[in-house]
Amino acid sequence: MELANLQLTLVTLTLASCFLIVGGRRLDSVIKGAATQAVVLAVVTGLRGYSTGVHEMYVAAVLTLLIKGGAIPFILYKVVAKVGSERGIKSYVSIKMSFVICCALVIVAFWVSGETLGPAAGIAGRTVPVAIAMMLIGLYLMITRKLAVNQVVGLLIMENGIFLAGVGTTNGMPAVVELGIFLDVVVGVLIMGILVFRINRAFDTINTENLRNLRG
Amino acid sequence: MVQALAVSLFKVVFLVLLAPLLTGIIKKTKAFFQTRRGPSIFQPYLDLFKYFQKESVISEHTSWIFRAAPIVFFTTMLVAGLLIPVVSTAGLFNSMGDVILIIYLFALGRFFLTLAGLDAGSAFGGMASSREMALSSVAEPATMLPLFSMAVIQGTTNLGGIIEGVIAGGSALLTPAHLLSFAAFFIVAIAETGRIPVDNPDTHLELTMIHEGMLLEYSGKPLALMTLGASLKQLLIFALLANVFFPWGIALDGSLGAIGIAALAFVLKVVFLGVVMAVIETSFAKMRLFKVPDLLMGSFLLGLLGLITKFLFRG
Amino acid sequence: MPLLLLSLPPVIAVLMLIVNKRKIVTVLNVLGSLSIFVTGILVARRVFTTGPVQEWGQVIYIDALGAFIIGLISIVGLLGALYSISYTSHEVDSGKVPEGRLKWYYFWFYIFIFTMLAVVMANNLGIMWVAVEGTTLASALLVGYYDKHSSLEAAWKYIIICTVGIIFALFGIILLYVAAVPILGEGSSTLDWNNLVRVSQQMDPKLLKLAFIFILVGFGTKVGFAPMHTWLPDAHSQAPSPVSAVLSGVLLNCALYAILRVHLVVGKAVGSGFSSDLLLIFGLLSVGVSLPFIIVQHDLKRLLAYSSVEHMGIIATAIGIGGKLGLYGAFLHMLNHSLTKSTLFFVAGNVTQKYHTKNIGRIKGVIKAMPISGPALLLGTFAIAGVPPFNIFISEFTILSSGFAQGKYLPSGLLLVFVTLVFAGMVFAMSKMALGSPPGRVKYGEPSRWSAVMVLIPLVMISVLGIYIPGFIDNILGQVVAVMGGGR
Amino acid sequence: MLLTGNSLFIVVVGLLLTGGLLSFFTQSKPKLSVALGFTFANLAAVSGILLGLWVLIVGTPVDLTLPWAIVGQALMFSIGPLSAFFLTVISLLCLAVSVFSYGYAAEYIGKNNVGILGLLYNLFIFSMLGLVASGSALMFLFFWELMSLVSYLLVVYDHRDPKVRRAGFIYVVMTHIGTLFIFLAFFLLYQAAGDFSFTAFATAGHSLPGSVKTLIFLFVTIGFGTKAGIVPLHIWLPKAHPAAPSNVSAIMSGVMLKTAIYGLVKVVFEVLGGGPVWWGVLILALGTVSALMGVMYALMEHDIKRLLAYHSVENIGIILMGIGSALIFLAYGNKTLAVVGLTAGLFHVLNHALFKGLLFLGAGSIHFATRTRDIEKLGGLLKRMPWTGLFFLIGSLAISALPPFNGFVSEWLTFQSLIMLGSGSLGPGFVVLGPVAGALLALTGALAAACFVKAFGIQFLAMPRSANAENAREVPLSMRLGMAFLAVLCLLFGILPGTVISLLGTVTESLLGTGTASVLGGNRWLDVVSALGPGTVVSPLPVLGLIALLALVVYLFTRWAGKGGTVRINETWNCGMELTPKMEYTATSFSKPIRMIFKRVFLPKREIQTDYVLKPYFTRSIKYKGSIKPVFEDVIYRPTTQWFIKFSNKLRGLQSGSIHLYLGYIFVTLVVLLIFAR
Repeated sequence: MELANLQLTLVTLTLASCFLIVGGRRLDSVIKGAATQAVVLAVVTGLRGYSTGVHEMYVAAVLTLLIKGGAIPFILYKVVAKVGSERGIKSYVSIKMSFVICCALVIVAFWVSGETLGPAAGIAGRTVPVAIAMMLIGLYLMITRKLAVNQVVGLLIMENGIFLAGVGTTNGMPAVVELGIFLDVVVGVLIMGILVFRINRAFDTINTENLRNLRG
Repeated sequence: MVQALAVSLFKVVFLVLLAPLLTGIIKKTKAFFQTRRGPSIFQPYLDLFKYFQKESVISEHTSWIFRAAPIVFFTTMLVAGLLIPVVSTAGLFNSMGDVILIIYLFALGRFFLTLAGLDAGSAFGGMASSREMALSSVAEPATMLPLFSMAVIQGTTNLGGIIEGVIAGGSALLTPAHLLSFAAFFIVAIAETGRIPVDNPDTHLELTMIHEGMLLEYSGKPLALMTLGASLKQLLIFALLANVFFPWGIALDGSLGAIGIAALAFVLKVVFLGVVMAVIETSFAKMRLFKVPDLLMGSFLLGLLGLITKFLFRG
Repeated sequence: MPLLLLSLPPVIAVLMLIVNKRKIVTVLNVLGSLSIFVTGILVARRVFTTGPVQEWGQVIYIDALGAFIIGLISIVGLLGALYSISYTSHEVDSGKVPEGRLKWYYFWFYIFIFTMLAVVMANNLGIMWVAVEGTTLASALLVGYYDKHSSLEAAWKYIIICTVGIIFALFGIILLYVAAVPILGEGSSTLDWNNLVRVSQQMDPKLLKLAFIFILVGFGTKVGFAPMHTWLPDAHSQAPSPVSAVLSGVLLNCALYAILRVHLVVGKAVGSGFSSDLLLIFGLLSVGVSLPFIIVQHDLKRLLAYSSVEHMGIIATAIGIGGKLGLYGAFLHMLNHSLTKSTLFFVAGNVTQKYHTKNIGRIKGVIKAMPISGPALLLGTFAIAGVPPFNIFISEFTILSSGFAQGKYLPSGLLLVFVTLVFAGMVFAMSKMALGSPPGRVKYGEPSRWSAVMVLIPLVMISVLGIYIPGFIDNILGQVVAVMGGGR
Repeated sequence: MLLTGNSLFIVVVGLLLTGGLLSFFTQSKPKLSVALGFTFANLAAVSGILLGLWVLIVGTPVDLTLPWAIVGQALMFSIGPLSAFFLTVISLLCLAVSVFSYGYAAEYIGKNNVGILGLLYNLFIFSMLGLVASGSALMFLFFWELMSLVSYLLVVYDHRDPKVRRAGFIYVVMTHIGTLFIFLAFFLLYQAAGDFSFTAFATAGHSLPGSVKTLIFLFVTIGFGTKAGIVPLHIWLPKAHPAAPSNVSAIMSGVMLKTAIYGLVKVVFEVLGGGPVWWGVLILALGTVSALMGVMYALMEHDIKRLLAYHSVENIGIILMGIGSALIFLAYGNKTLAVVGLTAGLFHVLNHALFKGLLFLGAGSIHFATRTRDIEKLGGLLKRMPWTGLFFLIGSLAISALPPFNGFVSEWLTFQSLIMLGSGSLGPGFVVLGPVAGALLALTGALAAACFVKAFGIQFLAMPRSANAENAREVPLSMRLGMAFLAVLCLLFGILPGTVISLLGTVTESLLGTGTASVLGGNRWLDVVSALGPGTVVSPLPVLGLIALLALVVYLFTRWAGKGGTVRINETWNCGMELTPKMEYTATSFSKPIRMIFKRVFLPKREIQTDYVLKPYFTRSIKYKGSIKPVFEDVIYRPTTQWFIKFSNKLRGLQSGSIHLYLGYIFVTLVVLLIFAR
């Protein structure tokens, strides 16, 4: 029982770490937030593995820790360092307002998914709303943040949400799938990194607000 | 068959001979009302004779159309004359065509007449042709509607049939529909015969003339044909007016006595119409060109009214 | 055989990186694309003659639907690869792209083909998802191939928007998994499509509905359903023309294929109304939204891209309308659209290489300037707008007649109106380019003989298909319809 | 029989396709290409005439099913009497035009690719023949669209002129929008019939509920009306027809428009089996308005081909008047009277094809000889091109419905059916409606005559108004032959209408169940009668005989009588001044009285710019600019398209380029769907 409670706490903590990212005022703190979230996620995964006895989950936990907690933040740091000038986040919506909206999104998520899984769903019943909330928050970040790197972080949050859903609702996705997804994430971020470099080189900024030439 | 042919031949000759006389009578009557002595009523014959003695001068710009037009114009009037029952409904050619064909024969003649007006290249001819076509176009529905109205009542567009129907109808004839149609067609007749207030047949003043403008380049024999054709047309329209709406006196067969009476009746009717026309001509001033369509519109409305009353009185 | 098909593209891709000379690259490209084409057709043929193929345990599963898409990939892939020969060498010769990048072009091209094949052949929905994401990643670099401002922008939008979309799809698949676990138990085979479709009636409909929504939005982004289509005109217009053809011609179909797989599962459980109606709505919305952009478009390739949005909308509408005839029309339309759009993108490639612009207002008199591409531009436009004697007329006619026959007046009527108005927009733009006198700077002739031939091949195909549908295609479509539950 | 209808049809199609391809592949040798293309078209046209007559006379329909099916739909041709009639009309005109084209196409050698012209020309004929021969709606629509496509390509054949491109665009779009309605109608029928064959349509169509029937009727009226060019859907017509090469305009105007009439008759009579009275009244009203507006706008034109195009609007109107009255009679169950109206309409279809074809070929010849279509620049051509002039005159007389040409007979029948509306005891309203429609038809006819006095008079008579006209030469023999053929037919069918009317018997038999025997007089070949009343007859041949005889008599009499008769050639009297071409009456001035009379319709505008040397007495120059307001464009079309484009431009803002907005769309979609699913 205690284990379940611990898990729930950690799941909630994952959601909370989103707000860490939403509240970050500088790019590096945003990236740090993402890394933190990945660590928490890794712990959740590990615990799930322990509680369900599915050992593949340990692999997933380690991978999460290494890739999302280590490699990707590292890449992003590098990008930010190379790109240089713009360190502060640029947002269409003020951080205070963002907090309010993200809270609203969390409520929407719980409302939408509450009935679908039913009260008996146990831990799954808690993680799905959290997952949906994280996806919405991630998307919200992508919509409101102007800098390319910040958008990648939003994407990461969304991906973490999915991952959480996968871990929380099932006893782990099939291993092949899991591996594939990890691979995709890494390649995806890599390619995005490449593109951010190229964009910076071409436009002298990673502010995606300037990418508005293709219209109509 | 032979008798019918004879009636028709008589009719043609009769019409051709009568046509200039009618013109002469109208002129004389007008002169009377204008307190002039005026030319003799036989003057048109003399004019025609004179034209036949003259050489004709033809413009260097003209084509064969100019030469063919008088013959076509005159011939179409002759054919129309053959188709219209003038003295008898038993003519050989009466059943070859109906009122629509007659109106379109007029149109055929007019087509060549107006082309001839354009052929010499003078602006007068062109202007006259243009006006002729414009006015006759507007007159066309006003012409057709009263005739259609009669056709609808009698159930045929054949003139002989209409006339026989009207005679058979007898006293029941004087319906408002009939009279209104007559009035409508009378107005059209003024326009079609080129009389004041629509056109002035006596003037060669460029700015007012219509019919005469088209003949400006003609001389000699072609002019004679054109003039005679115009007179013939006038007579034919009077004949329509007289025989379609007031056909009494017309012979229903080919017997000699009936035809004699019919010819007399016809002459009387036509001369009466001619006098009325002359009275109208002297009592009105010529209208401005662009007022004429209003007049014709009025005629059309009269015809329409006739139709509507027919529809009302049918119960 | 399927394994061979799947392994051929990556091998060729890697070989591309090894070789260096342009000539060898070309030869390799020809041989590679031909071999993929032949294998693909053979695989498809096997499926159509002997029924669904399973291989490598249950990992690979190809039924008639999959085989049909494999056929499309083979054909359009071959056309694209062959057209690339003249297109890329012209780009290199005219100095737009350094020669060294050529091999990367082909590398990503074949990886792209590989990912698409993987989408179709994967039995496991999870793997399918991975493959779909893979198509985005592979093609993103092809979109950004030119390294210009605009192409980078397009690539960035492409990758971000599609990745976001695809994450939703993943969530949908997880929900599907959650729904399936109580019946099938845990393990990788639970997400196998053939298992899912078998037990679909026992799954929790509520969960399935939620799953379908996420998957529809997710993969729908990739298909180009409005209003998630926004990346599409950017990406398609900025990619090199052969790639645009493959993007429009098959990538969108692959994404739609992914939706259809789930649609089949969900349809059986929830009652077909739910997912069909959603497809219908998104289909019509796509057609409708693309309309104004087609009417007032200034960019040749964007025009074609919006036309793709429109046509994917038509296909979705057709599937939504359903019925044997509707489904038949839908897949016929898929084939027709792939071929016709390839023609037009090849033409657009030739035209842009000739006129050095994609701006419709600056292109004039193509018919006079280019003896083959010019008429092809005009005819292709009429073909894509649904005029006989071209094939799209037949499929649109089929779709609409199915819609009316079922009494679905509103969607069918709307579709008809939209298609008619799109016609006006397409013809306006295209006739502006095709007709008139070419500007003096443009010299007479095609960019190369090869590029002209590559326009003619699909053009002939769409003309023939417009008046005659060979028995084997009819048979194939019948089998696909059967898979889609339309009965035979 | 060796030569069955089936094989004849295959021969026709084969010839056309072969001719087109041969012409296309020999494009590097233009002369050969022209010869091949048009020879095959000629052969096909001859075979087409044979085929059509064969079906009309023998009476057995030709049925042919292609050996393959598309989407489960059998591809079949079925040539019944109605199809056969239209097939004959199309073939007849195409024969004349193809002969004409040998010479005419020479104009394009060296300028344009004549191989393409040959290909498209043959395909065009092919599509029209295929259309009327179609046995199913799928085939019909296929050929319908093919016809639109090919004719569009022909319209833009000379596409270097921006006006041509614009005309082509308007044409193809309007046609396509019209087609939309045809699609709707056919799909509704398909829903009821479960099959696309016209036989199935007819079975299902007769028993449809009234509301669906009405819907179908309205759809086909709009759909086919667009192609036929009824007002106000006609605006493409005066733009597209002048843009095409003249031989193509002849076919477009002469027979392509008729395919729409074919479709309308086919659906309304054969498939739906007639309907309520107001259908007929609607068609009649549309016909009357089109006829009047068409001829009025024609009068205001001085581009000869635009003028002719507007006359097509007029004549389609006349055809519809006949068909409309037939529909009214049918609604009252009076098939004997309906036959007259239908015969009138169909006969006019043939007649219009002949004389409009002739006139367009004439216009083509004039353009060939003078390089201009502006009649204000012409004049005096009759002396320079006597044959063309004669043929054009015959065409003008025929289109003005003057006896003894063919136009008169069909218009006469139309008049008769309109009068019968009034006397046929159909209810009181028709007593007024019928004759009034008749009177308006008379107005139309008179205006048409005015228009052709202008067209012929200004172009062919008096003095040339430009050097082009001055130096005109008669056109080559082939062109004259093509025109002569049509001119002869115009006269032939005018004096022997019985030939056509008896052939039409099979058609009315199949549509109404009653033959045309009642329209033929006792003297089968001489008379046309209407069912109106006793003696309502017209006998064109005797009338012609009479005219000829009397003309001869008059001519001889004038030669013989009187002393005069010497002819002197001299200049035209011009108030003593020398006459120059600048003083001649122009087309614009010729039509001015009509412009003024109907100024409420035309809304004429004029601008006069006077440049003074010394105000206000001495002018240096006066510039006169007159125009009429294109009401339909200004009121209906321009505002609609402008609104649509504005709207589209606004919507383009959706794709603003901002990735954040795009992501927002996804976000909103997802949220909406989630709520929707709950």
